[in-house]
Amino acid sequence: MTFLEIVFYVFSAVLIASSLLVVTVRNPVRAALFLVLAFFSAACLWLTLEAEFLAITLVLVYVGAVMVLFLFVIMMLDIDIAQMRAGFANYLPLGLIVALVMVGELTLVMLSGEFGDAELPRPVGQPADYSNTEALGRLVYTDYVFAFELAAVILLVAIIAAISLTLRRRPETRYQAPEEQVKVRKEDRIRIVRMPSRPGEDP
Amino acid sequence: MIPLSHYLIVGALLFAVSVVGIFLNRKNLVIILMAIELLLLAANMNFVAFSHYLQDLSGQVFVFFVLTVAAAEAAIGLAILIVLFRTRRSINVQDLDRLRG
Amino acid sequence: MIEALLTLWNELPLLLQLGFKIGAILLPLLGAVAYYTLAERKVIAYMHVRIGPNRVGPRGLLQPIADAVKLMFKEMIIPTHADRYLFLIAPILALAPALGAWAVVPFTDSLVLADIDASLLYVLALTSMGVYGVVIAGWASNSKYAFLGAMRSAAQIVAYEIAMGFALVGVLMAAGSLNLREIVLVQSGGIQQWFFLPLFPLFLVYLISGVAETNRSPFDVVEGESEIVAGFHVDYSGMGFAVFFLAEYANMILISALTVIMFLGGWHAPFAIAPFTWVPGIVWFLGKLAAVAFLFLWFRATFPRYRYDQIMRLGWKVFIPVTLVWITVIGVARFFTPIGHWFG
Amino acid sequence: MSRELLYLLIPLSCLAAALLAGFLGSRIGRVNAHRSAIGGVGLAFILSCVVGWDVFSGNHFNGPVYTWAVSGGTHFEIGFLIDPLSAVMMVVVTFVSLMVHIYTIGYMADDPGYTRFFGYTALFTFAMLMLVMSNNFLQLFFGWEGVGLVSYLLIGFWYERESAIRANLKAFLVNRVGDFGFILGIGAVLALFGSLDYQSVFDAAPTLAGTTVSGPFGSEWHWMTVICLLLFAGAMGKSAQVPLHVWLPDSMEGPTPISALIHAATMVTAGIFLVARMSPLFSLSTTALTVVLVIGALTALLMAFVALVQTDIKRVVAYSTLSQLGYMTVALGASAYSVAIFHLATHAFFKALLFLAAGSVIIAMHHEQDMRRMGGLRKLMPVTYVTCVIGSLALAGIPPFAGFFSKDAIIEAVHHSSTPGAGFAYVAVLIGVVLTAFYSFRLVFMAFHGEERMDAKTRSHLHESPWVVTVPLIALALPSVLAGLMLVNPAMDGSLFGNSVVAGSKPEGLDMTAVGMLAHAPFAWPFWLAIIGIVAAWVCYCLRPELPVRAAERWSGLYRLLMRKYGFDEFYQWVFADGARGLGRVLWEWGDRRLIDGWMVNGAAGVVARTAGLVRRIQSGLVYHYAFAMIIGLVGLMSWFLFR
Repeated sequence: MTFLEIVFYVFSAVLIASSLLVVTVRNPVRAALFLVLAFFSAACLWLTLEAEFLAITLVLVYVGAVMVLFLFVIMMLDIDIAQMRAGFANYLPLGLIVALVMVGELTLVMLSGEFGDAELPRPVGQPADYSNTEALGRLVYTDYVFAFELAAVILLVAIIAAISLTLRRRPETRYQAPEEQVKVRKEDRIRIVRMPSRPGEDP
Repeated sequence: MIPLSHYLIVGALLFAVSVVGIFLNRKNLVIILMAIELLLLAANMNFVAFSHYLQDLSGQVFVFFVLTVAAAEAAIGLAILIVLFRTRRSINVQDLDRLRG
Repeated sequence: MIEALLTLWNELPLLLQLGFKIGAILLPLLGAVAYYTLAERKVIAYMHVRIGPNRVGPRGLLQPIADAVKLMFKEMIIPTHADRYLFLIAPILALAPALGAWAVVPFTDSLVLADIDASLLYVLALTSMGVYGVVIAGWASNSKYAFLGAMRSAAQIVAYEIAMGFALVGVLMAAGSLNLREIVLVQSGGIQQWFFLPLFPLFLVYLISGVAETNRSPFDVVEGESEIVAGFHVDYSGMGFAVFFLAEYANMILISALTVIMFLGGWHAPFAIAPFTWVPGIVWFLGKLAAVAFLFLWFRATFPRYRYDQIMRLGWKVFIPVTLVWITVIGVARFFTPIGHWFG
Repeated sequence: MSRELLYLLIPLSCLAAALLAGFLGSRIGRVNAHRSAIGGVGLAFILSCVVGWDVFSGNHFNGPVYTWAVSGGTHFEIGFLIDPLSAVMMVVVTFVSLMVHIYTIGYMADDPGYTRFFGYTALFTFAMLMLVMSNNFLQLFFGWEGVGLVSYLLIGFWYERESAIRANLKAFLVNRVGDFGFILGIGAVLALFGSLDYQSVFDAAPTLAGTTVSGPFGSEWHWMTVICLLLFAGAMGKSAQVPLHVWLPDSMEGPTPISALIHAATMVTAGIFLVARMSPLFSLSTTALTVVLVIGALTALLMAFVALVQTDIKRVVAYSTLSQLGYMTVALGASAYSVAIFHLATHAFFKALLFLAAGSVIIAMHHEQDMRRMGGLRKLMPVTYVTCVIGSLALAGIPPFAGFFSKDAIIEAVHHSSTPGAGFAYVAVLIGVVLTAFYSFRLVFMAFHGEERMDAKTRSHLHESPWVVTVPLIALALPSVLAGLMLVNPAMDGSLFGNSVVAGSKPEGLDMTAVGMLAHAPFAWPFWLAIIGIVAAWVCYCLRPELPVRAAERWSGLYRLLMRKYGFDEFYQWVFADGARGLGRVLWEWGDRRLIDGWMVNGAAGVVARTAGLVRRIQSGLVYHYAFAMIIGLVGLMSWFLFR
């Protein structure tokens, strides 16, 4: 058993276990944390497939941003956990049957002899100066440049959508207006009044 | 060495788990969203595995786009969730029946 | 003698070798963290025109050790309704990324634990994970103050991480590499080649974002002693508190190191001429690191705390546009190479 | 002045008068309204006389004056066929119309619908003129429906009265039956001849006489028979022949001038005119002529019997009108078209006269129409009495009044006719003579002789009608006396109508002269039959007034039958009204509510609703159900790919 195989089986086990926990634990915060673990394990598995850029991106984007967002939302919302779990067991047998059938069939396909070592051997390692990031970048900015720009647009739309969905204008909230504060001049604030100190005297 | 089928089986297991998760957690919208993320991860797993074994980077490019879209989806999904919670004080899927006939 | 040692080294199992390497980085780092705390107290004390700790050991030099011993033997209280498991794991989650990122930090041209290809991304990924410790700690404590701190932290880190990431994008565009060692190598040739000059706005953004990321003053609303009485770690005591403490300072040192690597020429001497080049690179690196780390302390002693909405405003409405604009500038400069001599 | 313009001016002057009086009546006032109406109709009368003189000078006219539309080679035109037939009709129509207009001034003096009435009558005159002057079927139909429209409007003139509205509705519905046949006949004409023009139809008729059309149950019908029967159906409706006669007695709900003008003199004779005009077609179908003859004989006989028992003065005249229309129809059936028109003309005068006289009595009696409350009016209303007696004598067929010549000619024509059924018709018309004389003088004796049966209040107001009433009476009495003498010779020798009517198998022995007829009269059945009728009436209503009562008691069954007018109304009510209502209810209950609403509309909706009710169980609206369905589908698809 090589180092790579150990890594693969360990992280696969962690991945499956944590994904199982994601869908079964009672507490959504824990579910989110197990999802983080799942993503992390998946990233490690991808490293064994020489997809470094994607692996790190997965951690960066999902673990670093998306899951933080998830956690933030889950924690902010006052979720009734007990109510959320009601009826879980009712669907468990049916869900298990479907899942088993699906996994069985998929495994059947995967072990059918089309994806074995003999038919599709694992390619030998890349040369030392090979950069996965650079290769991917070349592909993205040449062949897939339109798709890439499209993805950028989708993200932009998502940003706008998310902001406009959650934006709440609160008229009662008072904000500072720093630019107004900076622009202010003494004439706006102070009025110098000249008046005689005693009646009849010229100011 | 690890054959491709093992990666694919990991992906299949992940897929099955997330699918079951969607309809086991039939009330909690957040968990459903997470299960969807897992679903996409399972698909991505297959993409990356095939990409490596077939020595074709296009699979990874595809994963790249999937990640993009999934991130966007998560952001909008959570935004909707928040709006939902603000209006209904609940994220129970069964409460989302305003459009039901 | 040296050859014998090398032979012995090569005979050791791989994991043991790795363990030695990790230890060689971690132990000095922990020591540095410990004395960084002392330095902070001393520096701020002098800035406040007082003396600071001076009782434990000569001139108070043993103070961090005394603190560590005290915290180690202090009881760690777990609140009744806290999420016990997460409560315990949170400090570790906070410390681990801060330490793990050091694996790719190049101290010199050759002194680097793992010279991986996308080390910049790796650093970015790990630093982005630091928030989990804070968030989980705040949530697991099952306390309102802690939770408020956690929420603030999450929002703040998400906000500033984007600006920070964009700043690093500028760096990697200028360097043309994701490898930290290569980024430093590109900056060789004197202070005029260091990236803080052409990328000055990004440098500022990165530095300030780094302060915000580490929840240091003046962005320390996460702790905010005067409002939420220490924020996320209000319920921690003993070792838990100690680990958070460690994580915070380790993060500060990490940010300082990364700033040095990406903007201040890493191990390079400021002037590539004789007297300066005699000094070993590691000395330059540590010297610059210490200077940046000093800035953190200086900030704390100088600036009043930002209000929360001001922090958000700065992160979203100032830093992100600034970085975007500068990335565009760099892109244009890279495209018309002859215009900027920095981007040969 | 060109002839077309002259001809156009005749109906258009009436139309202009109608529009003026009808639409602007309230603006121009009552006096101006009747002035304009009488002016328009008077002008039409004068011009009609001019045209009549012109026609009898030998100047016939046939041609279009305006093409309305051309569709697929068929011309729809406004055109005039001016020949002796139409000229006679024009003169008669305009003359009677004019008299009625003048009479109306007095009769309707205090009616709020005064100007509206003049509008209607002038419009009627216009439509009637269009009808008689037409040279094609379309214009004929226009006039036909136009006079029908005015008839309905005028029957329901007092629209606040429910009985008027019901009579109006009845007239409308019964006429629809006839008009339906009529327009089918026009359609058949168009189908067979491809033209609506009289002349081209008549020209083509002999060559197409043999063509047949397959009817239901494999029967073969001659086209001519079909066309003639259909057209005669229209004539039956308009001329109130049995069994479509029921509307005419009820139409007496309208004002009396209208009864005189429309429901006695002009409109109801449109059917007679139609058959006479279509004589080239009718002469080609013996079957049709037989039907015409039998229907006419039945009408003449049955309606005369009903007239015996009526007590309403107007209804007596109305049933006499029906009976006389039957006479005319009998003449048509006997192919004595010119005789029919002759009787039409004379009848128009004396029947209008009788109606107006009855109206005069009614005015005097303050709208009391029951003859049992009259009596002894002779001295109080001498002019009305004299004119009424003249009209009755003419009606009864006493020489030398107008009715004698025309009725005698009809009896002779039937006597000599070879149309099948002529024997029955001959007997019927002979009995009709007795009955006619009896009911005519029953009216005279009951109203004008004997003791005064009205109450004192009415009695105190009784006086002769004003001149606007009496002048038309006198004006109509003159032709009632003289028209027969003047027209009998040309009508009999065929010179009156020339070739405008065809005497198919012209009965022999009709080449009589006025002198000959007068000389022959005392030796013929009809004269003595009429005398018997008058004497019987005198006996029953002057000498022995209790006799009719006893007769009624003696033959109470017959009396009730007559009082109920043979039960036609009840029959129609039962068969058509109740039947239609029953059919409607069945269709409504079963067809509409059960079949269409229940099965088709609600059933379809119900099927959809039930299906939707089943399907909506699937549509739970819950995301995880859909997700589950998707997954099941995915597993199924996967299994299919895997294990197929």
